[in-house]
Amino acid sequence: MSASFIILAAITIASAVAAMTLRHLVHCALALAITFAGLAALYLQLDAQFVGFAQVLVYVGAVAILIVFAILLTRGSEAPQQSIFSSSWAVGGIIAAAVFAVLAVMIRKSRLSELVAPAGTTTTVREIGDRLMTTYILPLEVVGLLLTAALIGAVIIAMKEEPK
Amino acid sequence: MTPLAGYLLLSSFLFAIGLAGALTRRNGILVLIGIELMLNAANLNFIAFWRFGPNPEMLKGIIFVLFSIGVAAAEAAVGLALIIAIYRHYRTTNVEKMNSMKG
Amino acid sequence: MSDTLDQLFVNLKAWLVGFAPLEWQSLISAIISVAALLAVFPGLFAVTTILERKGLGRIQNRYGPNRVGPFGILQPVADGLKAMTKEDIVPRAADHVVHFIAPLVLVIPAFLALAVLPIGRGMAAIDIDAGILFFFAVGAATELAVFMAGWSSRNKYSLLGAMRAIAQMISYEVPLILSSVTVIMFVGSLSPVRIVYAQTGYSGILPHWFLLTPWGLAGFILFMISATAESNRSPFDLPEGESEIIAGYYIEYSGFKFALFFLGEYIGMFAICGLGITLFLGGWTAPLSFLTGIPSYLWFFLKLFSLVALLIWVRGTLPRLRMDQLMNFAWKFMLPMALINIGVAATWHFMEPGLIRWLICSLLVVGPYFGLGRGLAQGKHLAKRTYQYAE
Amino acid sequence: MLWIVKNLWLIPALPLVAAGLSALAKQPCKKFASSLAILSMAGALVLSCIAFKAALAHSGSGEAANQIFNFRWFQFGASEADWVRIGWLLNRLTAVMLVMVSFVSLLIFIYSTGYMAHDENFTRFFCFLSLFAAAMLGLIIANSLLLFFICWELVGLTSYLLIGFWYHKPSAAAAAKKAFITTRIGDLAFLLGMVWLYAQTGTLLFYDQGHGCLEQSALATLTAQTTVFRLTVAGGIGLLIFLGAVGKSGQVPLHVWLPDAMEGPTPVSALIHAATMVAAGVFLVARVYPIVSASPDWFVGVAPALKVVTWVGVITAVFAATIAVAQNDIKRILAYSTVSQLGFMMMGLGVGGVAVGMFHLITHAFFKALLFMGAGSVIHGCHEEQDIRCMGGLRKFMPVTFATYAIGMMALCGVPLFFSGFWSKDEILHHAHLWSVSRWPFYLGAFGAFLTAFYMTRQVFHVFFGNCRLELGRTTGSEQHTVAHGGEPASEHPHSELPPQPHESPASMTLPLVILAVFSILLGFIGTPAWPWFQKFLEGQVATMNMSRLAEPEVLHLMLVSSVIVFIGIGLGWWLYGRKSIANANELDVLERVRPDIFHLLRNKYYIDEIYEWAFVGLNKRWAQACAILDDLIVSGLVHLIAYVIVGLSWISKTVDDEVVNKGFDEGCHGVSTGAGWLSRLQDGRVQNYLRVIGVALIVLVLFLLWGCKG
Repeated sequence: MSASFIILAAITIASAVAAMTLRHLVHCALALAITFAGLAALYLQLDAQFVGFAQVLVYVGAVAILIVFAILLTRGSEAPQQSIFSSSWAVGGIIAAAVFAVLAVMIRKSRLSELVAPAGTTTTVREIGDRLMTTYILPLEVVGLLLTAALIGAVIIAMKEEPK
Repeated sequence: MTPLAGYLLLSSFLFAIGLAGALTRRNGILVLIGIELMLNAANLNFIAFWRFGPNPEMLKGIIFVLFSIGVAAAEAAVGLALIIAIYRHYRTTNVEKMNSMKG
Repeated sequence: MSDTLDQLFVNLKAWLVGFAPLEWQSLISAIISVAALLAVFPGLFAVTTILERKGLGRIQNRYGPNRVGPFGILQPVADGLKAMTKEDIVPRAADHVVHFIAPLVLVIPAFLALAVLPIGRGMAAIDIDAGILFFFAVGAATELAVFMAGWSSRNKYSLLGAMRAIAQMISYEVPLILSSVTVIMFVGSLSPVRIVYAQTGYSGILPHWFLLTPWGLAGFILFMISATAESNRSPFDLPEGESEIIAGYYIEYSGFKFALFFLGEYIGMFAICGLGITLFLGGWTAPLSFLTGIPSYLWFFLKLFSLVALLIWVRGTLPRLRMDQLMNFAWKFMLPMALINIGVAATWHFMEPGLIRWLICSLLVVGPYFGLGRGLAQGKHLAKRTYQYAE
Repeated sequence: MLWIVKNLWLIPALPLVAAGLSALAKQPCKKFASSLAILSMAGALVLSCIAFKAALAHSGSGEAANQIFNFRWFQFGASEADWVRIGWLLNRLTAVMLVMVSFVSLLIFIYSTGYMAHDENFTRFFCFLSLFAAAMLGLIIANSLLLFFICWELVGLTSYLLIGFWYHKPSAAAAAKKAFITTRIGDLAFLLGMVWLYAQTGTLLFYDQGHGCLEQSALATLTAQTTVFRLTVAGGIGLLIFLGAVGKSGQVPLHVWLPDAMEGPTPVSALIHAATMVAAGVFLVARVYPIVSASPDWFVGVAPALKVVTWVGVITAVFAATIAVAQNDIKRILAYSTVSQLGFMMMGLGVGGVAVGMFHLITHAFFKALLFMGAGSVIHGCHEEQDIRCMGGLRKFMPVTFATYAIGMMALCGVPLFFSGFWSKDEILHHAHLWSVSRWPFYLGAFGAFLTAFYMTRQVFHVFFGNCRLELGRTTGSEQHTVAHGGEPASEHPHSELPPQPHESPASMTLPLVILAVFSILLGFIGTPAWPWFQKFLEGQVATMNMSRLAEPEVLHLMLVSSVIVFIGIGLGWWLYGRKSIANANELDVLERVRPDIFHLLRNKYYIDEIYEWAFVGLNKRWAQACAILDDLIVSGLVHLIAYVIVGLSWISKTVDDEVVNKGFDEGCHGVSTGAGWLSRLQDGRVQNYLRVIGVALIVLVLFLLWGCKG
């Protein structure tokens, strides 16, 4: 394992843990932004430049901001008085730990680790664009439709209810 | 070069953290953040498999992740809008108190 | 001779890198580029502050700074010293960690964004395929920084300023990106270097800048308006509107952190002006064919200074907008206009070159401009403006 | 390739642009919207005429007569076969329909400027109308079933929008919904047929230099296979597509939406629900006629799909005509008459081929548009009164309307020699007479023709003759009235301001009436047996004038018979309604006095709506209730059952424990009962608990996979 991977993994995991355990919601959101940035860096390490930048643009630039807005709109910016974890948190923790254990065992046991990455291929943005406009044109259109629907849906759901 | 297992372990750990958060936190927004983390873990998986897979020039992993990012953005928008709507109605974002669908 | 001068810095770097062992060369090269960026642009920042203060002073009928050094040109040095020696005050209720990180998060992306811009022929610090996307992705992080600063200060005004800033930046990011899309579409590449190379030719003495096409002109104007809003400058300076919310999100900052905010804003402004130059003004290319002898990086900085001067002029001239005007302008004018402009660029691409193409494309730009403008001005009957004291 | 063929898309593009621009215009810009729509339509008409000329000049018959322009639309996947291609087609059928649709549309646009002048949503109306015209013209020029379907759905959408134009009237909103949903049933079948066709032939282009789905090679594959009942695949596809036409053209049993569609403004009824859109179904069948009529070589006789088309048409023709006899609403009578005439067209297609059905389609478009616009003029003049019993004597007040309406009525009835309806209907009856399968279509068609003459006579006598029974200022019409006159509240438009008697309509409304009346007469002469120009034109041959063909015994007899039938119908109408007009609106109908039971059956449209309400809506409701009960029983019941069973078991074991075994088991029993409690708490409404279950399931699944791989 290269040093850069270990550093990035450590940052990502630490910020993810922080995002899930910190008391203050805004801190959680900021830690989440760091996780996203760390993942983007990992994508860059895996030669997926375009996805990495898209990840930063969408997640750090939009989703994190959206979450921050939601926190402020639901008055989550004050630290909660009661416990931040639900009453039966132990069960959830155990389940999550078990999921990780099972997955880890499976990864350890599989022969996938023997795979060797092919020599670094450079993916140009043009190739991705060509692919999106030909082979994946239908999914692209569907995602466009979905985003439009989500836009309208989000606006309608969050709209102030008319006083009856 | 880091072996594939490293990325897979990292991704499954992120997934587990996200799951733990979604299962244990009281606040609905945090649950959503947990789900968001799980999605990202899955994306990392796709990219890793794409990079280590037999023919990376097919770009399948990248395209899938691009679509997944798009869908996740939509999901976050709608999810947060739902939480805001619920907050307006019940004055709380605590998922333990949202149980009017109780059977 | 001119070529030597043009490639002076490139060759210098190659010469310096040559001393290092082979496996270290790429790292050394990057470090040299970064060091150059870190040296040049803060210096530029110092020059620009004095320029801005003097220029605003002249516009507002006063002298501006004139005490430190000859004609006051050492004022930035004095400012810097003052910022460094002042006490760093942090409110007691503030969230210390976030309060500390926020200025850093603002400054670092601004410098990162500079790295993809080709400052001269072969002088981009990093030349990546998805450079424009990188620029916008990095720029998105500044929104988070602004929020961090506003929220962690635990001050109503700073939170208000932060929310205003985020709303404004998100709204204007859309036309900003859409107006750049025209160029990206036309060149068929996201790489800034390629985009500049696409504009290198000359017809007669006129360059092949995208500015000199109907869609390019419209795109440039849209881009500059959005860029002004993105860098929170007047007339879009609501987030820090002094008369309303004192200083917006950096109200609770003092000393060096305040200076960092200032630096971050100016570097951000340079970066976005640099992008505008790259996209529409031909980057480092000379404006007229017989001027190609002058080194390319000088042209870049000349263009940068003209754009900054334009922004200073705008700041001295226009009054601040209201929040609803700001949003209406973004969504009802800028966005449709940018979308129409994409269509115009496509039309331009598919038509035969000639006068007819010019006429049709100009018409397609000007028509919606008037239509949308009338739509925006609808229902507002403004009285004739009278000046009480100006005469 | 001719310029017009390549640029055929301009014809629908013009109204489309007009629709888009007027959608952007503000509501008060009435002049702008109407002039834009009319100008674009005029442009479309000019282009259509050029196209018609091109089709006229183009020699060749059969498939050689088609001038096509195909291009790639977009790509699925990488191979050449994955390109989706569309295109346009100019042949004689297209040319005739183009001219008809753009001409009638233009007249109706002009008429609408007068009729809708006071409506506050004037611009919106013209936007929808232009959009409709664009879709309809697009449908006509389409050379791909896919493009056809897209435009088909678009006309359906505009029909919905225009029926519900006065959407604040609940009846209009309901009618719009009904029309949309009912036609959707047919469209589903159409879509299925289309998918099937694509699966079989791999193309949806009609003509593509030998590779299109209507051309020989494709037809050969389609007829080579059979499906159920020894029906060929071509027959199956044809029937499915025909079902789409049934929905759109209001054939039995999907006719229910068309009469209700009269809730829309009258120009809409004239344009969409009489002249063009409903005829699109007939046009569809004519377009895919090679598929519908295709039969394998070993098959002798008429293709089964054609038989179905004929019988549906015949039944519709008679069925709707009987209903029309008992209706009182002026527009409803015309609506049922439209349904009936569409039935005639289908029957014509079935028994005689494309030319016969299309001839009636064209003539019908003109005189039915004329009748509807005349009705609109009457309604306008009577200040939104629609009940024919409340009219009467309008001949004196509205002379132009009366004259043109009478011409339209006589054309519809088929008064001999001088009216177009006679020739086209006679053509259908003639072919029905020659039909080899059965004589019944001929008899029923003749009966339908008789009924047509009868109810039209009844209507005209009620409306235009006798004494004026109009009570202006009655409150019943006032609601609609305020709607039509700009939606102003009634106080701003008091009834005292209304003229005390009905008045003639403005010139913008009467002028189209006159033009249409002229065409209702003239059009008949292009398809007489003596000079069958129209039929020959569609078949690509040259027609010759031959008066002696009129005198052939068979033709002559048939003409005599149908004339007699028409005159009996008109005479009976006059006998019952013309001799003595009814005194007041509440008087019982003559027929009602004779046979009230049958008359009520007819007036209530054979209770079809009620049957549908009971059958489909009711059954659906029952089914939903059954589902709810099942849900209660299975979902809740099962969970509770398990819980109760376990609680019960634990209770029994506890009792047994207490009494038989020592207290050591108590703890165990307690555990079981808590477990049962947990089981019933599975559904506690908390999101996180559900998520937990998913997590556990994930673990189990992965473990199962692990062990499964090993074993």
